[in-house]
Amino acid sequence: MTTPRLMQGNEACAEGALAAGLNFYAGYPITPSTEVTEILSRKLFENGGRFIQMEDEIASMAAVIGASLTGAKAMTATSGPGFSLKQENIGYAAMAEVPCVIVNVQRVGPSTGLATAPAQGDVMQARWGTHGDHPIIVLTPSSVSECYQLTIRAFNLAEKYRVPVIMLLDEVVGHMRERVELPSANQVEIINRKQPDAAPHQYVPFRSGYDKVPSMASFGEGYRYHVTGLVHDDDGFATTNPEIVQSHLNRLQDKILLHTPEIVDSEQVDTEDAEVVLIAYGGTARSVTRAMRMAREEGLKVGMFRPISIWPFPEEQLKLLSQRNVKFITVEMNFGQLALEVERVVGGKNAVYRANQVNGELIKPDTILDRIREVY
Amino acid sequence: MTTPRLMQGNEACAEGALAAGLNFYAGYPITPSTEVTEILSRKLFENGGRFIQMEDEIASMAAVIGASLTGAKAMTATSGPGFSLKQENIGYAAMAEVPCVIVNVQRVGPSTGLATAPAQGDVMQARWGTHGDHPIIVLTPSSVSECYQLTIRAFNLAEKYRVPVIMLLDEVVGHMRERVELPSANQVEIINRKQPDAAPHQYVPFRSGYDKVPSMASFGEGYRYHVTGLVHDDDGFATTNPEIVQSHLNRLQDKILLHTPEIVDSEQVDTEDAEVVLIAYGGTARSVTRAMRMAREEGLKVGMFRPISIWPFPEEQLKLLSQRNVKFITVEMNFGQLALEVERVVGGKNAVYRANQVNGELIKPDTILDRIREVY
Amino acid sequence: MLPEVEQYFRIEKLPHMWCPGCGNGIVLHSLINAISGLGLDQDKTTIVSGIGCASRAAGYLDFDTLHTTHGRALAFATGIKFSKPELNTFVLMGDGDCTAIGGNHLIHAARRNINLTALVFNNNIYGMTGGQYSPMTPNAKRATTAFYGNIDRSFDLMELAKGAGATYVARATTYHTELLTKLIMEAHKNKGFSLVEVVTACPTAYGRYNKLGKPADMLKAQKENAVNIKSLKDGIVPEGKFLIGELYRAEAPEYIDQYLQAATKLREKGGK
Amino acid sequence: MLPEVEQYFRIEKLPHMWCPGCGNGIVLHSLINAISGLGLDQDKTTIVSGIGCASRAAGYLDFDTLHTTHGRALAFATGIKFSKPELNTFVLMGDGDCTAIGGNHLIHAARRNINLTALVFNNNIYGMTGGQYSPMTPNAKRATTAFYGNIDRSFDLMELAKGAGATYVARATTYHTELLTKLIMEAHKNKGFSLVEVVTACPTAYGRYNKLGKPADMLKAQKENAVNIKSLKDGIVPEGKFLIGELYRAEAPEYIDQYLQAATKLREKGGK
Amino acid sequence: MRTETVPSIKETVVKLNQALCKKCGICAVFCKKEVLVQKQDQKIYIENAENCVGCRQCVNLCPDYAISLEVVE
Amino acid sequence: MRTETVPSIKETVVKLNQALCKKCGICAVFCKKEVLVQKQDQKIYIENAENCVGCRQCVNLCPDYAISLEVVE
Amino acid sequence: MTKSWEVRLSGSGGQGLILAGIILAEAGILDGQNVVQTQSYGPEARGGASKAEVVIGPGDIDYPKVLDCDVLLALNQESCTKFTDDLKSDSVAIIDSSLVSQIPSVNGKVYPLPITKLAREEVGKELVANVVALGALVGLTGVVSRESLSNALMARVPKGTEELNTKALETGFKAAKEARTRKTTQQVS
Amino acid sequence: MTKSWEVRLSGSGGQGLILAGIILAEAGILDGQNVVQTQSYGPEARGGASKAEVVIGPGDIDYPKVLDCDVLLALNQESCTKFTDDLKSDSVAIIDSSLVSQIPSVNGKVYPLPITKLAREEVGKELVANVVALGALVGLTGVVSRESLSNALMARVPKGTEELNTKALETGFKAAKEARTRKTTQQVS
Ligand SMILES: Cc1ncc(C[n+]2csc(CCOP(=O)(O)OP(=O)(O)O)c2C)c(N)n1
Ligand SMILES: Cc1ncc(C[n+]2csc(CCOP(=O)(O)OP(=O)(O)O)c2C)c(N)n1
Ligand code: SF4
Ligand code: SF4
Ligand code: SF4
Ligand code: SF4
Ligand code: SF4
Ligand code: SF4
Ligand SMILES: [Mg+2]
Ligand SMILES: [Mg+2]
Repeated sequence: MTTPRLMQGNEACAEGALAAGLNFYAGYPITPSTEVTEILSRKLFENGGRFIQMEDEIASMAAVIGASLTGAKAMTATSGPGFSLKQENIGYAAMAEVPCVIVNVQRVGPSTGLATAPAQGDVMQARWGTHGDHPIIVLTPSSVSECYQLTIRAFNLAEKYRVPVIMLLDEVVGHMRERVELPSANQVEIINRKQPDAAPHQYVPFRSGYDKVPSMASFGEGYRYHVTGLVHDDDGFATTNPEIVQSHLNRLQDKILLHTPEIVDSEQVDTEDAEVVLIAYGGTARSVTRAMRMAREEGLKVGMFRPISIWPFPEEQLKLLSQRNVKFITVEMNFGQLALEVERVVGGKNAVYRANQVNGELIKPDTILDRIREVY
Repeated sequence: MTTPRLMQGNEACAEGALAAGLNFYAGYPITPSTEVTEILSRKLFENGGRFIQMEDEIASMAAVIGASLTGAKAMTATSGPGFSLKQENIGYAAMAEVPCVIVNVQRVGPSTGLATAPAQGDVMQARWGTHGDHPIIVLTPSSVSECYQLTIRAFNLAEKYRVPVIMLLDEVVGHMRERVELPSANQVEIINRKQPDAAPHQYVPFRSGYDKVPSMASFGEGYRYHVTGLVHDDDGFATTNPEIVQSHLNRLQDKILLHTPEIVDSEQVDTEDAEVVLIAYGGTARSVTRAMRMAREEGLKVGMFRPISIWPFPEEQLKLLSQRNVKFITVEMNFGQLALEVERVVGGKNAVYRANQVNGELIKPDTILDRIREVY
Repeated sequence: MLPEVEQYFRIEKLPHMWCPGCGNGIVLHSLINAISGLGLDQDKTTIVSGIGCASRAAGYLDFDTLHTTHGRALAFATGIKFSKPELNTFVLMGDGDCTAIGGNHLIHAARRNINLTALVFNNNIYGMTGGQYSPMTPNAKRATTAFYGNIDRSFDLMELAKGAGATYVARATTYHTELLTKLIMEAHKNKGFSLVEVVTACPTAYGRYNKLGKPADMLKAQKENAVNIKSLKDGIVPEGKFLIGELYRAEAPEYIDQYLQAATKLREKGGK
Repeated sequence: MLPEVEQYFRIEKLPHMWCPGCGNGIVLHSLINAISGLGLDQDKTTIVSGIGCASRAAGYLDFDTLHTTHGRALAFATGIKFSKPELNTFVLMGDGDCTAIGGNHLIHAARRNINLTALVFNNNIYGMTGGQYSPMTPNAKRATTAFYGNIDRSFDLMELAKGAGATYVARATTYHTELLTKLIMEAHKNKGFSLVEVVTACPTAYGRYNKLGKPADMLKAQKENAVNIKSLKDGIVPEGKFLIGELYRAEAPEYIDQYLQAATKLREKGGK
Repeated sequence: MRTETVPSIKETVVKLNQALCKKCGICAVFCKKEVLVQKQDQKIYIENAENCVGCRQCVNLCPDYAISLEVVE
Repeated sequence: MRTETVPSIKETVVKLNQALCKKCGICAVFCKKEVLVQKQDQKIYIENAENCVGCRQCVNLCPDYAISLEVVE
Repeated sequence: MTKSWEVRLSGSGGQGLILAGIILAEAGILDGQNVVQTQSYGPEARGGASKAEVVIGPGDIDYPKVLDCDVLLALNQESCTKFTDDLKSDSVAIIDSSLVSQIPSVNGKVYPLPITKLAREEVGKELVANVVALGALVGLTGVVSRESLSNALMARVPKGTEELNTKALETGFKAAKEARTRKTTQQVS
Repeated sequence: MTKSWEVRLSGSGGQGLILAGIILAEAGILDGQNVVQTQSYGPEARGGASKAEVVIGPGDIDYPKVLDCDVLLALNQESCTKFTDDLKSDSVAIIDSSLVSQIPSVNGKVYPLPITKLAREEVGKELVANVVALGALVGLTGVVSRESLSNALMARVPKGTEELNTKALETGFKAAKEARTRKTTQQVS
């Protein structure tokens, strides 16, 4: 561990990315994510990496994918409006299996909304924002040090599974500063994409083994292969053959499904004896923690289930919890998004209540406490 | 009714729009929606309306909103990649409450996918594709004549509730030609947006009555009001006041929630005695109808629940059905999207099975029949 | 209260949200003077803007005003104007709004030569988001994303608009307010796509990083560095200076005119 | 099989998917001749394309090839080139791809003067989607979305690229294959953003609607209407004709150079 | 050297709206007649109003419409 | 009037790959020596091969790389 | 007529199969039938389809594609090879013998007719092979009435080409008649 | 020290409150405490915040914002009016009396100090009012140690301004000391 220091959430994302080996960043400024861009504009320039401010978010996403294909670890950061614009190319990254990390620091939407105020309105968009159907990994840190750790993890997952990974912050987490003790470089586990072991002329760029993840050659190293956003065969070339189409798209699903147990991440606090379990992520988890403490002081047996990977959703973990006769309250700064998934997973068996707020402020512990008292 | 004729689904969308009073269209060609654009480029030019081919889908969506603000009935049509690009401005239309219709003819995705092949991969994107949280109306026709009827309805709903409405076709429905008998002009119910009854200086552009829908003045008529994608007060001006923010965003939700009974639309076929109910929409509903017939011939009691408005989802209707001990099978050309909503609504009580296919072809009745036999 | 301000502003919204010394307020003053000078019907005039400090302008002006999404103002305005051509349509954009994310809409509005009057508030920076470099930030200048100085080349907006097909391009500064008013009037009179670039000071997000002094110093620099094209000898712009005045004018058919004429002709011929 | 085809094509993918007489195949032939003439390392050369008929080219060429999303090829290519500057990067785009949806990336690549060689297959139409007019469709020509003739003005791509900052702009046709090869070579040698527009025939989606005859007739028209800039007298292009050859060249610092030099300088000074 | 031309022939008096003024100091710098003065508290004061030549420089350059020239009847 | 210059000094013979040819007819129109001929069945036939001057016009203009000039040793 | 017909028109792009499908479907409407017409496309919209399908029947048509092909038209080798496979014993296959050399041995009645050659030689324009084919198809199967087919055709063809198209249609009808009498069909049960 | 402090620094943009918050938080870290610092922004990023908050305490800090304000710094009238409301009886409020004219009668100890005036007149630069304020705040409350505050400050200020800032800090400390002895605070229980 390094000496403790004060760090902002966005800064921790930037530092985490650097620790993970980031060497390419393309972005377009937007509140409340701009600090990520600003910090990396300087640090990458200083450390021999590449920073480019593109003409818009679409171009930023494109440049990130292009860079990743040359072997770079590449990232971009944005907020709602920019995240919407990036969707088409995020889908491209999914289809062409190009590892990259997209940071979205959520503000109030839709549209320009409230640029400087927190919300969690992009939870479903992060999962479903692009056209077509493909799985995705979305991580939601609740603290500054988690911003750092999860950004490293985001890169590791992106590289390991050749997928775009989304770091979904909210303005609270992105902008708050906390005391952090960062692990020193040798304490950080770094995963790099699997390199082809075949000779160039034997390389089949989209053929995978048991793990469903193909190895990935970098452009410029003699493999001379083709990458497209069209549905393609193992060789990388467009096809309309129904069997190949289905099996290619299945593989995109399977490579996440198959590894879901490794990918999902969640935390439980005081759930053992809880009669009411609050479900929260990101900034709201902080309010919930306080509310829980307050509730416990009143003698209410309350716990928290915190999905850290919201997609894939920690379904099994929640199901386990739901076997006891607990009531759930989803706490979100939106009109109920992850709540839908919770209802889907445990709705038939357990009562699921909601506590939602989108007024530009972090939901207060009191508000949550009131809701706890109501449903207890 | 007019004399029967052969018509393509996309053409029926165009004709329905004209019947609803369309006078502005902006678009950018993309397979498999291009016919809508091509037909309207000619018809609007001929009938005194306005057609413009914009530089991209983002601009098309923007121009549509601009035109609508002048009082026009405005539409655009696209497919997946373009739909992704339009998301930011669809959110704008939702936030600023500008009526308009967006046609999305689904093809296989993600990314370029298969441009000429059917899929239903944008079901969740249609609901959640833009950042932030707002409700939306999405209609899914299953036949050519329904393309016509629902496009008219889409305009009526857009105008009535001041919302963007999405016509979600799939390539099967968009490209197939069927015999249709269109209603004559006087049989078509047309709804226009509520005009202000206050004098210009008393006009409060975003204040609404019991129905939560504000009246809407056209630009150029002396009302001189302000429209923004920022969260705004009833006067239309940006605010960060938490109460106003919450109540403005609540109203966007409420105006749909409140009118859900009027908006939702679904069809049930042979569900009375069914032991297995297939849930399908759009092109797949056609395969399901055939599969159902085949199953009935085998003596299997099978029915179909067809959401016509997939968003808002006909939740109450499905719940009613679920009270009987039926099994459900969702049939979709994706990896299970509306299935999630079905599971959410009835999952705790009823068994929900899935039949999914995304191979670029319309799912075959046989495939469905096999699934029916499996779960029966 | 100045009478023109009283007439054309939503005065209850003043003071505006811009920083002390921000040039945007000066631009608006010239704009309403031009609108007044042109005698435009306030009910038939609409202001469309994007997102950014400059684009907040729409909210202060007493017309039908539309504050759109970042970069898309010209596309929204195209819908308005094409749908209701009798509306005088001014499009207010920041330099980032217009030339970064909005660049495509700019060149296409210019190509179509659609009858819009575009005003670009060029403060050489992304002001609203706190000072990142824009495509109009001069080389070597500092910004929050160019800590060691900007390595990007900047656009020559006049050349860009002209190359894309604009039929009127002019430039003024917030120091040259009367020229600015005149140019906006001329731009509006041009039947086609017209662009007026206004060099304006952002003391907060640009001036501060680049040690350009107080707002008044930035205005002074405008005065000193601007060369009126009319006073230009041999066409050579002295090092470090820039041209102001009417920079380019051309004749070309206007988009909506073309459309309506062709459509009318068709209907006169009996259609189809 | 032609030796250059054998060398630079994925010959197992031939015949290509283009229509009989489509000019795209001719362009590719010139491109590989240029690559061969330049002696570029095949392993260090990458082809990036967008979406459209022209963009399908990437799949046929035996390099690292990237078939991106519609309009975004230059942005993807920017990421590649900036990340690995030693890669020779050719960007192949249709006229719609490059100038309609991709217009913004074009002008920004030009502004940055990033060392990419862009090839625009200008067939005056959206070929892939079946013949809608593009920003390069001449006025009055017919298209599936311009049943009565196109009312839009078209870009002068040379003026646009130049106005945006490109440092090399040239034009050839598929008839002038040797010129085309030469221009691509020159374009690639230019250290900066270079654009070569190739006038190419789309008999299916453009020729047919506009009754331009067979593929050979369209090629003949290219021969007849193209005027080499070197043979131009008094700078006046005869009515109905267009220029070919090297149309514009300028000197300007290249983007990546600027970045790397500045970064190196910083590190030499001991950083921060 | 000529001084600024005075467009108004009517006699005018400069007025300052403190509620609008943001104390940017522009008017004070550009008023050649030192009618407008920025003091240590950053506020603008009108001094020597009679020196005003009605050149409107302050009116045109004030970003906040805080200054007007009113005609004295 | 001069005829086309012949870049190759070696003697060449024109070859046609029917598998690649799409019968667009371009080569036949542009071969000045009528070596390449398109018949009613739309196919291209090599006739009077000896007339070929090796101008490469057909090679350069064939969109499908169906024609090559091969050196006769 | 209560039977519902599933017709598949196949060949390569540019042979006018979609138009043929549309005309057939419109003829069905003129006959008072219900119809659905679909097609499959190449990789994007570019290029013609290789397959057009028409389902014609008296009642509602649910599944819009051909499942059990009653009538197959195959205008090139590839489609002939691909689509004759799943024919039933009562299916009818019409194959352009001027373009298809290998006629697989299959279920149903197979009529090899030199459609393109007829169009070129008898009608004088290869372009109208699709209409010749339609004539032959309807002549051999009666999926729609000849009158409706002719009316539907006339409503679709460009002005000035009526005669040419009528001739093409008649040529198709004639070929059908001859084929039927010649009984040169393959019958493999 | 086990108590956790909730500190709110308020005023208008440009008064350097966020920087003050950061310095305070970093001082907390130097003291071995846990800290969270947050702020609220204007409509977009443009312009300064009007509020910075710091929570300092020995253990984990869950909710990152101020709920029960222990220490309030108010550098303008608006924030003084707005934020003194919910003070508790053991809260401390430090108010810049050179900018705030109406000091509401509130719970807790209220110290009106002429912070900006002190910065201008004693230190010679209005700009360092935030540092004077920090000195006063820490002097009056001890939320962090003076030494840590001074160290945190020195680590943050630009080179060449160390002396100026030290002077500002001392001025704040002094003002705090005087205020405490003067006992001119309002005490409304
Ligand atoms: C799609 C999108 N991307 C980014 C932003 C963030 N953003 C808001 S304004 C702005 C730029 C402002 O610069 P400019 O257009 O020059 O206007 P100024 O503030 O300088 O007047 C940016 C990047 C946004 N609102 N939307
Ligand atoms: C975002 C998006 N919009 C639209 C399309 C549909 N589309 C595919 S290619 C194309 C245009 C093709 O024209 P051009 O770029 O000129 O290439 P060409 O086919 O003529 O070579 C369009 C509009 C798409 N694939 N993606
Ligand atoms: S940040 Fe700059 S542009 Fe924005 S209001 Fe302040 S001075 Fe004006
Ligand atoms: S449609 Fe046009 S551009 Fe596309 S392959 Fe055919 S001829 Fe070429
Ligand atoms: S120019 Fe205007 S805002 Fe600035 S100091 Fe003078 S009166 Fe005040
Ligand atoms: S009008 Fe001229 S002289 Fe009078 S106060 Fe204003 S600037 Fe000074
Ligand atoms: S040019 Fe090539 S493809 Fe065309 S006919 Fe000649 S050989 Fe065949
Ligand atoms: S090389 Fe020249 S002469 Fe010989 S076949 Fe080709 S075009 Fe004809
Ligand atoms: Mg700016
Ligand atoms: Mg094209």
